[in-house]
Amino acid sequence: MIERSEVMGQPEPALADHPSASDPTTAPGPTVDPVGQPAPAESPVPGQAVPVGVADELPVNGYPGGVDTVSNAGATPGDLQPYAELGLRDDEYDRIRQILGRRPTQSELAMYSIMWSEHCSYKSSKVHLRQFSEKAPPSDRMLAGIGENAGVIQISEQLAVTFKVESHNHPSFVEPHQGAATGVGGIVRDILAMGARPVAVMDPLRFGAADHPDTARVLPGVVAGIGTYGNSLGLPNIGGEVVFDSCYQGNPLVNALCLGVLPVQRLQNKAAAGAGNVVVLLGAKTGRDGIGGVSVLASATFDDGSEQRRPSVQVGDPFMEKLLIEACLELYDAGLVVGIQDLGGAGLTCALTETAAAAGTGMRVWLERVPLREASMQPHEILASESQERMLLIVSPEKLDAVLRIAEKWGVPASAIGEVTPATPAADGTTAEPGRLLVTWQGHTVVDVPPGSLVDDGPVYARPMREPADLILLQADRAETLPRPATAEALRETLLRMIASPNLCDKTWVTEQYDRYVLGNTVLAQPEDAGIIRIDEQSGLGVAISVDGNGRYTRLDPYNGAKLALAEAYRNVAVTGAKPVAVTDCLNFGSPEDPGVMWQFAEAVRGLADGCAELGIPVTGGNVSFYNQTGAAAIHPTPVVGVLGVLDDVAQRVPMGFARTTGNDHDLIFLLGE
Amino acid sequence: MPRVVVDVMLKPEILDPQGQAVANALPRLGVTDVSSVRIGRRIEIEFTGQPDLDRAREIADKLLANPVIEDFSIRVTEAGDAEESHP
Amino acid sequence: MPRVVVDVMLKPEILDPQGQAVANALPRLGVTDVSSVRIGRRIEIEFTGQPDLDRAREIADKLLANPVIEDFSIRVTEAGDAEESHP
Amino acid sequence: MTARIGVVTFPGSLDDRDAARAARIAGAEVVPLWHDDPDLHGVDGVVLPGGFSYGDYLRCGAIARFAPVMETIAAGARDGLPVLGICNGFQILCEAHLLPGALTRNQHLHFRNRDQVLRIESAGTAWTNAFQPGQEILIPVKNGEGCYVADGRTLDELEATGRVVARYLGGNPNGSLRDIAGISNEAGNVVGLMPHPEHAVEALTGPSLDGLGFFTSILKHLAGAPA
Ligand SMILES: Nc1ncnc2c1ncn2[C@@H]1O[C@H](COP(=O)(O)OP(=O)(O)O)[C@@H](O)[C@H]1O
Repeated sequence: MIERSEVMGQPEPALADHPSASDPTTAPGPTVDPVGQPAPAESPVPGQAVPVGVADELPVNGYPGGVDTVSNAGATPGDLQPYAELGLRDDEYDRIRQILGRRPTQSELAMYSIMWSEHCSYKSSKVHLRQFSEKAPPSDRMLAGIGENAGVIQISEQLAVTFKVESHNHPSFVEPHQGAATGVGGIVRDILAMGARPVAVMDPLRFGAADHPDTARVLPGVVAGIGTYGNSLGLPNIGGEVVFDSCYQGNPLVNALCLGVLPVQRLQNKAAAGAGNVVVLLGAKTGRDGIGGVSVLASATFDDGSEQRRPSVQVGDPFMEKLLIEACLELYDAGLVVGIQDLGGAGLTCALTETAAAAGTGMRVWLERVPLREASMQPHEILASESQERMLLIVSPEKLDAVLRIAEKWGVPASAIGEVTPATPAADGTTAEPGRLLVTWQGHTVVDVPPGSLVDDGPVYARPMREPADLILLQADRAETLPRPATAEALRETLLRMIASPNLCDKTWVTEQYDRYVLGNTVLAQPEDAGIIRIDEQSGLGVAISVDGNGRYTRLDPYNGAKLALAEAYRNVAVTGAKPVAVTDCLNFGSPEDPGVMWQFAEAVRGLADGCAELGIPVTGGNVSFYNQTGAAAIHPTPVVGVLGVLDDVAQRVPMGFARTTGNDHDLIFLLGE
Repeated sequence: MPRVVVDVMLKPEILDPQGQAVANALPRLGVTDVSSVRIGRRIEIEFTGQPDLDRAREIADKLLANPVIEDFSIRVTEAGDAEESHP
Repeated sequence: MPRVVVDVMLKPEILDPQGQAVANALPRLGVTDVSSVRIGRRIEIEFTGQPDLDRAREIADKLLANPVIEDFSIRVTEAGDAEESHP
Repeated sequence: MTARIGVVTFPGSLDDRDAARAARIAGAEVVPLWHDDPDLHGVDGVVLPGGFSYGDYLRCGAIARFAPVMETIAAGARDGLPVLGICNGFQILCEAHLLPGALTRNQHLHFRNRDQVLRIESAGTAWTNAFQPGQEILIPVKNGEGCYVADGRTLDELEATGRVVARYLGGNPNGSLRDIAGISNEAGNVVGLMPHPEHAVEALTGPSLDGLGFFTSILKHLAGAPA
C-alpha cells in the first residue's frame, strides 16, 4: 500500500540506537511461555466447550497457562483455527500465516479478523475511494484529511474545525437506544482525537415505513438514544434527517455527524512516536462489550460453558465520555500528549496497531494492566472488546504523573499499559524496519506482529461490478407518465396527501428531544436547512453544516444521486451566507459481494468525487457502511453527504423563510435558476 | 392484595453506569465497604383478579425487559410480605 | 454471595407515568386483567465483607431514595434465592 | 463594586459556560467554582447550572447534593446567600432540601426542548426583581425530568406565600403540578427554575433577551443589599 511506505519513512533513528530491555528484538519479553510444556495432545476445537475451573492456572481451551502463546503457535502449526467463522477467507488466512511465518495465536487471529474486516480495512471500497484524493481540488485550508480520524479545516489564523459523519446502522437495529447512543459516542471521540472540543452533532436517519410495527420499536429508541447521549454530553443537535422508506425496514440507517473546534496549534495526531514513551489507556474499564464477533474463539471462559450470551451490544456511558472530553482537552492544553487515538469499533486492537503503524514504531503491551470489568476476560477478548468511552494516549515518561493527575481530577481511570519500542534496525544497520507489536498476558507472549500488517497491508479487492438488471426498467418508468391532478379538487387532495406524508410532515417530535441551545452558540438549528454554530464570540466567525442524501434518487441513478446529495448540502450551506469549504460523507450500501451493489457504490463515489471537483471543495473524511440489507434485498444506495461552510460573521446569516419586515416596504421575491 | 413483582436487572456482563455512579459516590457518604452496586427496575403488577404468573411473565418478556441486555425474575408477593419495610 | 437489595418505589400518591405507559400498552398485547403497574428501582449492594443492613439503610435513606417522593424497603438475599427465576 | 457571581461546575455540568456568559453580559464578574472545592472564593451569589451532574444517574441532583461545594452553598443559602438553580441546579436544590418538593420524570416520558412562555408570578426574589409581576417572558425549556411535584399542603403554602416564582403558559411542557416552572425559599434568596434563562440573553442565539432579567435582578439585589 502506498500509505505504508510514507509512514515508514520516519523511523526514530536516535532512539533506535538504544534498544531498551523490552525491545522485542533483543529481549522477546520476560519469562515468555512455559517452555517444555508439551503442546496439548489434541488441538483445541474452538466453538466446543471445554469445562474448566480456574482460567489462569489450568489449561483453558487446551492451551498451557490458559492462553494460546506465540511459542505454542510455533510448536503447533497444524492446529485448526476457526478463521472462516471469524470472516476470513482461505487466502486471507494464508496471508496471515505468511506474514507471521507461523500460524497466528488466538489473539492474533482475532486481531487480523477485526482489522481485515470490511469495516476496518475498507477492502472493497479502497480502490474507489482513492478518487476523493485524486480528483480533489488543492486546498490550503486542510490540515488533516482522509486517513486521519477526521478531516481538519483551518477557518482563521488561529482556529480550525473538524467534522465527520459515521454510521452505526447495525447495532441500532439490534438495540436501537444503545446502538444509536454509542454511535454518537464514537463519532465524538473521533473529533476529540484530533485535538478538538466537540461543539455540535447532527443525525441523518433512515427508517422503514412509518406505520410498520417495528418502526415503532426502532425509531423512538434511536431518537432517545441519540438524544440521551448528545444531550448528556452538552452538544447541541443542529440538524439531521428523518426519512421513511420500506427499503430500510430491516436495516435502518443511523448516521451521526460531529463538529469540533480547535486552536490550530492544538492539532493532535495518532502516531506513537518516540521509543520509551508510555502507552496509556484512558477512560472506562474494559468489558465484554461487542466481542460477539470473536466469541467463537472463547468457548471455555465461562464456567458453565456453551450457552453464555455474548452481547454484541455496547452500552454507552455519556457521563464518562463527558469526563473523557474534559480530561483530554486539559491534557492537550497542558501539552502532555504525544499521540492519541480513540478506541472505536475495533477497540484496543485498532488503537494499538494504528498508533504504532502511523509512527513506524513498535509497541510493548502488558495486557494484564488493562483495567477489566470482568476479571475472567481472556487476552483475545481484551484486545477485541468494543467497550465505549476509552482513548489511547502516548505520553513521554516524565509527563506520566501529570497525565495521571489530570485524569484523576476528572475522575477518569487511567493506566499505563505499555511502551513504545524502537523501529527495528535492518541487518545492514542503515535503514530501519518498522517495529513490532508485542503483547504479553501474565508473562505469556500472545501477540508478536508487525503493526502495519494489520493496518495497511490488509486485503484489497476490486470486486466485480454490474449495473443492476432492473435499472433500465426503473429508469423507463418516468415521472412524466404519472397522471397529474387536473382539477382544483384533485390538486387539493394531492397537496394534502403530500403534507401528510411522513417524509414531509413536521419532525418536531424528533427534534424537540434534542438540546439545541447548550453551549450558547447555536445560531441556526432545526428546522433550518443548515445548522450554524458560532465559533468565535468576539469576531462572530462561525460555520454552517448541512447533511443530505436521497436514496430513491440514487437508486435510479447512483452517479447523479451522489452529486445531488452533494449539491443539496452545498446549496443549503451556501444560502445561509456561508462559503462551502469541505465535505464529509457516509456511504450506506448493501453487500459489496453483490455486483449490482458494487456498481452502485462505484458510481456514487465517482459522482461524489466529480461533484467535489466541479464545486472545488475536498472530501476530508467519512465512512463506508456495507452489508445494509435484509436477506438478498439491499437498501437503496444511500450516500449521505455533509458540507461545511464558513461565515466570517454569523450575525450576517440568512435564515430560512421570509423575514418579518417592520417598515412598510415589501420584500421582493425572486426565483433563481431554471 | 397479592401482586406480581418483576425484577429486571442488566445482564451481569453489561455495563451499568448508574450503579457505578452510585458506587463512586459512596465514599463521599463515608461508606467504604461496598464493592459493587447494580441498579435495575422493580415492577409491581396488580391484577384485577388472581395474580397470573404466566401472564406476568409474558408481559415482562415482551414489554418490561429488553432481552438483549437485561434478565428478569418474577414472583408473587403479598403486600407487607417478608421484606423488611422502612417505617 | 449474599447481598443487600434495596427496593425504591414512588409513594402511592405520586403519579408514575412510566408505570402508566406500560399499563396503557397492555391491552394491545391482549392483556386486560391488570389493574395497575408501578415501576421503581431495585438496587443490589454488595459489600466487601458481611452484608451490613444498617449501613445499607443509611445509604438508602441518604442517597438511594428521595423521601419526598419515594419509599424504600431493604433486605438481604442470597444470589439464587427463593425468587422464581427466568430460565 | 462589581458583583461576583460564582458558577459551579460539577462533573457533568453542561450549561456552566452559558450561565457564566449570561452573568457576564448582565455585568457581573464571574467566578468559576469547582464541585470538589468547598471554598466559595468570596462570591456574592451562586448559580447552579444545567446539565447532568455526575451523570444524573439514580435521580437528578441526588449525588451532586453531596459535593463538598454544596455543603458551603447550603450553609450560605441559609444565611441569605443568593442561589439560582437552573434545571439540574433546581433538582440539586430540591435534593439538598433547600427548596421543597422534587422534580420527576416528564409525564410524557421524553426529553423536551422548546421555547416556552412563562409568567413571572413573583418579582420579589433576589433573582426576579427586575421583572414586573405577571410579566410574560419567552425562554427555552429543555429537560427530561422537570415535572415538579410536592404534596398538596406544600403547594398551597408555596402559593399562599408567593413562592411560586414562574409558571408555564400556553402548554405545560413536562406535567409540573399547578404549571410550576420555578419556586423560591421563604427568604427569596434561593430560586429554582426549570427553564433556561441563560439561553435567552443574545438575539443571535436565543428566542428572546428575556432571560437576562434573572441576571440583572441579582445585580440589582446585590447593589441594594447592605454591604
Ligand atoms: N466515504 C469516505 N469518504 C472519505 N473518506 C473516507 C470514507 N470512508 C472512509 N474514509 C476515510 O478513511 C479513513 C478510515 O476510516 P475509518 O475507519 O472510518 O476511520 P476511523 O479509524 O476513525 O474509524 C478515515 O480517514 C475516513 O475519513
